[in-house]
Amino acid sequence: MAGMHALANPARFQRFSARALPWSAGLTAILLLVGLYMAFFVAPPDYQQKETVRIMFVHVPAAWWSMAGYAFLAGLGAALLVWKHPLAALMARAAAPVGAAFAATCLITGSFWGRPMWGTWWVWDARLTSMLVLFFLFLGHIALSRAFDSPERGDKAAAILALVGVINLPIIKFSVDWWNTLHQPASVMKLGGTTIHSSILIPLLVMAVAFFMLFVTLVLMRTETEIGRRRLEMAALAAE
Amino acid sequence: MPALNAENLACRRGGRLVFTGLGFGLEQGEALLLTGRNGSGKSSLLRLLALMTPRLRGSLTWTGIEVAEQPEAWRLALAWLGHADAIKPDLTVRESLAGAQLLRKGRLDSLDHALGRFDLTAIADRPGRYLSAGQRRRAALARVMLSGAPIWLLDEPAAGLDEPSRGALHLTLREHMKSGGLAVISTHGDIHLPSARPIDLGEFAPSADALAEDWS
Amino acid sequence: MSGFFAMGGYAAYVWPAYAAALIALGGVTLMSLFARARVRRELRARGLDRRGAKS
Amino acid sequence: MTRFRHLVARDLLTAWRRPGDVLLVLAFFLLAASLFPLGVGPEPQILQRIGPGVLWVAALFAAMLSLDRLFAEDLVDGSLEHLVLAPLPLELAALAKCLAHWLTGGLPLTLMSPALGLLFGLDGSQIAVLAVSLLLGTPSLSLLGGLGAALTLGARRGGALMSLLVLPLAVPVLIFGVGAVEALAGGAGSSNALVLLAAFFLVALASTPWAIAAALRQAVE
Repeated sequence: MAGMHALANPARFQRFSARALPWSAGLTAILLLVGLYMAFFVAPPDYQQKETVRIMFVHVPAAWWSMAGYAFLAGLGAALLVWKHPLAALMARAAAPVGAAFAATCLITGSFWGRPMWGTWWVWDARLTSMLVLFFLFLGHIALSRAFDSPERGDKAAAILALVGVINLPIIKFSVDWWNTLHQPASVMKLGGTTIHSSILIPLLVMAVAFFMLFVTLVLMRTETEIGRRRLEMAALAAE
Repeated sequence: MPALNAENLACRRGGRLVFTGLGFGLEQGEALLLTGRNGSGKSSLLRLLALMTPRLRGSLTWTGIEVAEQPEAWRLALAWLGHADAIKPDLTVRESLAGAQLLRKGRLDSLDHALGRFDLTAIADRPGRYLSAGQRRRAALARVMLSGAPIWLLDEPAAGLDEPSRGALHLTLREHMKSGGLAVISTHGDIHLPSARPIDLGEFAPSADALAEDWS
Repeated sequence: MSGFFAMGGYAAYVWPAYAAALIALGGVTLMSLFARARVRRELRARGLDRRGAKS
Repeated sequence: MTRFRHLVARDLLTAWRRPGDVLLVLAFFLLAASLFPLGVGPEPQILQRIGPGVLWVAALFAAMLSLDRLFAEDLVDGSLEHLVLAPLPLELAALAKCLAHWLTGGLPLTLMSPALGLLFGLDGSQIAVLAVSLLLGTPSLSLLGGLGAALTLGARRGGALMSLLVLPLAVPVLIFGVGAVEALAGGAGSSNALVLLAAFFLVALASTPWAIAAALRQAVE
């Protein structure tokens, strides 16, 4: 395996993740508890949106990390295709479903947030619509990586898709915003007024870090599982 | 340094190490006959030489230069015959062969000699879908002959050929060798060439621990 | 406490939203845990788990 | 350059000898578009309102239809190997295939769109802008579609998977395409939407061929 990166060797990665997982899981739990407490008891209700603004503390971090998650997928794709990084494929396989779950969370919480203001369950708001397309890109990545008999083939095909996807994501976002201005000039989910007051900003940041740690923890754990799966496949192949 | 030199080649396909430590040297006018059981990696080696299947390890040089460094020039020097004949059902034999010429050399030479050699003149204007398997294989061989490429990579060229066609194949191969051409041919014992050296891929099969170290 | 749960009358939106987040994120977490356990059990059964495999 | 022209000519010749394929795409476009009035009702003002959007979505699906044959046949009959081994860059060969796909798919759809515009009671200027937007948009669909076809080569359930991969990426084409026609109603003129369509095409032209080539190389591995 030419071009070995420190963590590239699967066994070395597993030793690292075995040590790191308890810490990141613990940190995630603490941050979530603190964040949720602040979200409900520290942050004041918004003068306009009243209590529904509390949905923001889950909706916004989910949006951030699903977009960052897709960029991460593209980075792993480049690592696999350009530097033949052996772990990138497994980490991408591990990360895609987590990204999709974050995007789904963002979509559902977003529709609940918009519900009181528009009386409809789904709002064709620019950000939600872009997130819906991103969700499809995640599904496409997951489906493509599992659509081949050989997992390596699926990993590489999904990596190419992720790279093209990440180039198109900003264009999709722009086109949806452009489309939104055509049909609904009034912009929708203002983040609780123009300047975000610190009493809202701090809980939001805590929740954001909590969600990030959740993403990291899940990816580390799932990558370990993918390594195990690949090892089982290798053993089965070698035994033939 | 032989014209075509391979050292310590290793190849992995479908997650399995197929062969390792494989080397050979071919001078102009020489042919390599790949033998070995099914799955021993004959096709994989041919595809590796054609830069289709990635090379896990090892070096491959043509006229002293590593082929991966100038893939375009290397591809120009190759004629390829895969399992499938690449004969389009909707194009006639003549159109397929002329197209292959254009794609390879960017110009058109006369097809008649090759058509005659493989007894295709009568069906030259018949669409590919009406050809039998043997006829399609002969058309694919005619394409190789027309390529004028110095190196021929042939995957079981004699498979499915009747006696006269096999004779035409051997004649074409001998001519190619005599004119200083090289060939790597995978075969099941149906190719008999004086200047050909057999190589059994079974000898380069990976040992048990070679497999294990891959995914320690 | 009941005032808290009323969420200023918006309970019907805030709590389902958080429930959805819990289901989606909790779901992927649980699935990951189950998958990890299943693969580990299989690796141990085949004597391939980290302690057993030659590293 | 002769190699590029040869590849395009070869596919056009094949399409010429199998007219059924092109007709199937056009028939699907007509069928998909005519279902909407049956579903929505024949009121002219509704049809005129949803016409551009319906025609664009129908064209999008019709363009997807003919994609599975783009590389799949070459893989099966072995000519994909020769394409990969051809002395011209694989990115150029991929472009040739996408161009041939557009000439036998996107272009006929564009030429047919005025007729369907009448079905929806669109007026002259709407039909004209619709045709121009399709002319500018369908090439991008052939590029993105070519990528979808190459990525799903050898995959199980290739067809449906290809649409799942391509359609999200084609959202901007759909939005700008329909937006161009609808901009007419607002009197703002459809030029900026058409410019955006052309810009998207340039981005697709720059970013897709390398991906198609990489996917094809994997398919012959």
